[in-house]
Amino acid sequence: MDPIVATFIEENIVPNFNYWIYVILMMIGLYAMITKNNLIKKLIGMAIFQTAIILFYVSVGVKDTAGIPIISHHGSEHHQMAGLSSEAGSTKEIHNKIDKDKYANPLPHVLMLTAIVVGVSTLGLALAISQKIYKSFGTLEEDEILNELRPGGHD
Amino acid sequence: MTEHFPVLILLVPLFGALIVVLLGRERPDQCWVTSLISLGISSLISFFTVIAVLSGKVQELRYRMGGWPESEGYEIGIELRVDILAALVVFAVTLIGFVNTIYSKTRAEAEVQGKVPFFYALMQLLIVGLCGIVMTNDAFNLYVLIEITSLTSYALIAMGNRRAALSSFNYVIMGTIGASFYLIGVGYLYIKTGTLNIDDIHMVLGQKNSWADQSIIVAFIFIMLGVWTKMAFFPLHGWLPNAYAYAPSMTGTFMAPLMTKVMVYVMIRVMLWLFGYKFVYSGQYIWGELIIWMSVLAIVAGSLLALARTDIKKMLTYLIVAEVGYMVGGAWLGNVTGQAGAFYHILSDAAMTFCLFIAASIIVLRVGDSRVNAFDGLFRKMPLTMIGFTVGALSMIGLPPTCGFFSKWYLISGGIEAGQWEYVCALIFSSLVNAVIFFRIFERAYFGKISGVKEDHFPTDSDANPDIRIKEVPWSMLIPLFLASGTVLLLGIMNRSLFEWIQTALKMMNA
Amino acid sequence: MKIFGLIAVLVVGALLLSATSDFPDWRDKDSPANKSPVSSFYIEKTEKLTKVPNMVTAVLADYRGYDTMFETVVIFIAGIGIIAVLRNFDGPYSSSIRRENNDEGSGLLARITCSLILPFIQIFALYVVAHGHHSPGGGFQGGVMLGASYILLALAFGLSKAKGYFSERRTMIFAAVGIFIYAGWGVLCLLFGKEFLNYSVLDSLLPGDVEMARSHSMLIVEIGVAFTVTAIMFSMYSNLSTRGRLNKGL
Amino acid sequence: MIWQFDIIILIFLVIAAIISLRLKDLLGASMVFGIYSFLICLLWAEMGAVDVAFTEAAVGAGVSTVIMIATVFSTKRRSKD
Repeated sequence: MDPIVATFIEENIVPNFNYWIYVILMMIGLYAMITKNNLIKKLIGMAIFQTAIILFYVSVGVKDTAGIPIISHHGSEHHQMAGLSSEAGSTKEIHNKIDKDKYANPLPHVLMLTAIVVGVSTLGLALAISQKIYKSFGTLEEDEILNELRPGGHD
Repeated sequence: MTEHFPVLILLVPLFGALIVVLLGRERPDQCWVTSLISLGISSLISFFTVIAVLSGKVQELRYRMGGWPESEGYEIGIELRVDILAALVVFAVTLIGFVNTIYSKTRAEAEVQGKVPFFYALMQLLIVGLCGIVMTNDAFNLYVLIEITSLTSYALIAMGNRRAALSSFNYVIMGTIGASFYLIGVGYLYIKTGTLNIDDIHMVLGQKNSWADQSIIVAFIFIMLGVWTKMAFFPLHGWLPNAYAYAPSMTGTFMAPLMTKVMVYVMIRVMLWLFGYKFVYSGQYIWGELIIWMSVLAIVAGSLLALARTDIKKMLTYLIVAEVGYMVGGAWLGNVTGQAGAFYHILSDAAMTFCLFIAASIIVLRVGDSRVNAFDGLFRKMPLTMIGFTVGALSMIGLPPTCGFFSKWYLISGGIEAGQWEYVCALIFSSLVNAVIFFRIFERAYFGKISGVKEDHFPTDSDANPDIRIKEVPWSMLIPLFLASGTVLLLGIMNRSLFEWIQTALKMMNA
Repeated sequence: MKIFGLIAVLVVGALLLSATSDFPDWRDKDSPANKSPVSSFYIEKTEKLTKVPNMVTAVLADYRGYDTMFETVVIFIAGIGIIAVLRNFDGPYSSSIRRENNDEGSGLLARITCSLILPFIQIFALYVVAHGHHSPGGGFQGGVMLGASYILLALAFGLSKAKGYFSERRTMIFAAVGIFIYAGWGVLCLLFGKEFLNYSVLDSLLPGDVEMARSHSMLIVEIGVAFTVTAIMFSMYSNLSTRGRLNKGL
Repeated sequence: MIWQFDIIILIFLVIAAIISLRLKDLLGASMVFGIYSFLICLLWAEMGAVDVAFTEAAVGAGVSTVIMIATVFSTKRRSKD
């Protein structure tokens, strides 16, 4: 790639690209949830919608200088005696001040673990409800279900 | 001991739910007893919490989960915060849960055969979620608890017939959109402030004076949209009527009074604690005026839609939509009277909706017909039930000494104080419509036979041998009804002192 | 409906995009979220206060342990909710496993492969649960893997075989016991006179000092999470794949 | 933290999301959804969120896809849109 193009992308596109894509994914999911006719399709849209939000949160916690949010006991200087002196290594590391720029922000990760769990729970329950709907209506298409309800329904 | 009350209110029903699941489906009676005891203990504790907060020794209970102290002025862990407003709502939630458990005794086995323990477990977890929502002081924890209440209510509604399953599916879609919008709003606040504690967010926003930031405004809009979806504010109400009308009766009776009201409470708290008076009511943004008009629309549309229904439960659900309009409008009036009126209406609306739903469920159960002509001659056939229904209906219309009168009174005086005449007119219009709706029912119930003859194309089988078939229901349904109607009257009688407590708390929040 | 949906989606998207211009840059280490005292506290003090190198585990199970308890409750609700909605008790009751002829699972190759790798999956899952303090992982991930191993068993050998190990009654007991462990551990802290989930008071009960008490307590609550998640994941699969009849797998 | 990698995965994500919503075969749609989950899991691992990536790999690509396929098998495989 041309270095000029690369710098242009790095300076103008990269800073916000994650946020743009998250909005686009969210719009795709929301559109599917509102307009799709098939109930399973709606649920796929719902899952995409939720992962888009998770993508947003995770993007918040990224730092360009940082690695994973786990403090390594076995740094390069302790490599040889890693096996027998992890205790000594950890005490040594405590005395050294931990540089917070070296580790990604852990809080969004924790929040998103919870959000993933909530997402799969909602998905499971919604799939169960759609199976119940299929059992009593014989179809998963919304328009067919509404057609079947029309003659006997109260509204 | 007092300082541990907030967490004990949550833990007792949580353990109750686990025990109920462990008991299994061979012992439905023990499931009932367990949930009765656990919710009873929980409501007792929340009663003592109200006493403790009122007694003035502690203005508000703050409870740090895990005992993590604050660092550099920021909360590290999750904090619970119970002031008088939260304590009152928690007491209402646990009490309605307890009373509804009494009501469920005979209905649970009849309507969800073989799944009784799961019903009781989900019900108690719903109470846990609602209490947690009211007490928590952490924006993300609020999301988790909103999802707990949503998931339990999806499951509880879908336990009904096939219409219930379909409306539950719509509720899943709408509810997920609502909760996710709330989560987006919290994310936007987090990216700007770096904290999740509600007080800390408020403090950081005030320090940097970042009110005018585009992302904060978007965060506010999305949190409001999410909360409105959850509380069925008018254009977003689509999921509510079918879900509550087709749910199993003992589910509808306690979800209709609780879910929307707790979300209204969340809205008031987000407005006053999270964003603060300065941001929400400043004349800089057009939304103040706009939302009042939206609430006027909600009130008018809800009342008219209710008027058009002949199905009694559907009618009540549309009345809830109108009542949500009352409370949103009152909260947005921008003065303490309106806010206090909205808050007082949370309590009184919970009581009267509970009362009306129980009465309606009993009538639908006994008469076997859910249309309005089920009421023909009911004052003679089921006098006790109709007494309870009348109290709830009078409160809905807004006649003294019921609590509905006083809350509407405060809302109207708040509207006059703010000069929002369209809101006042909408409230009076809605009262008139409610009067038409309920006096139509009373007329049928009192002069049943006469009106029954007029509409002979709706022949009801209860006309044939009324005195033999219809009799009063067992005590387990009548006691909840009388407790609910008694609460309606009690809240009305206590209006002066309640209003003062609420007003002092709100004044402190607005300052 | 399509037009309405499109308009709603475009309005939402425009609102969200308009706010992104206002955000700090992606990967900016000085954005308010990344330099706030809260996240600095988590990064700098966690190792000293809890002796857990994986900050995510520490925040999950200690600082925000209250959230995680409700996360476990969410999973539990999903499990019992699916049973409440879908389960059809008319069929054979769970305690009496009736083998049906058509419930044989997959072919020979799949069975042999499965029986070869299953023990490794399960051991790795237990490792993930136990080693969540030092490496990515923890109760939730390990629990999902353990649940997935039973799903694999059901896929290869048929659901009745998997139910022989993990019957419906046992699933419910496991799920409830998991939350019992979590919330009960918090109540234990309450009984020792401190706040709910304040693990530091348990140092008299557990080996090591206050920091190690926190570390061990995190392990215990993670085990509780793993119990619930394992049971519910299997229960979800078995109900959804049989339309709530629990007689025949996929 | 290689931003080129990040951009490529993000573009693939959008493509996967659109394909999984356009497919009329629900089994295929569920599988593409599984691919979507794996891609997003890769993205998170790249952004340093290893725990989230691990969970997404186990839950999103694993259990979610399996229960979705289980539902598709016990209901109907074709969809009208």
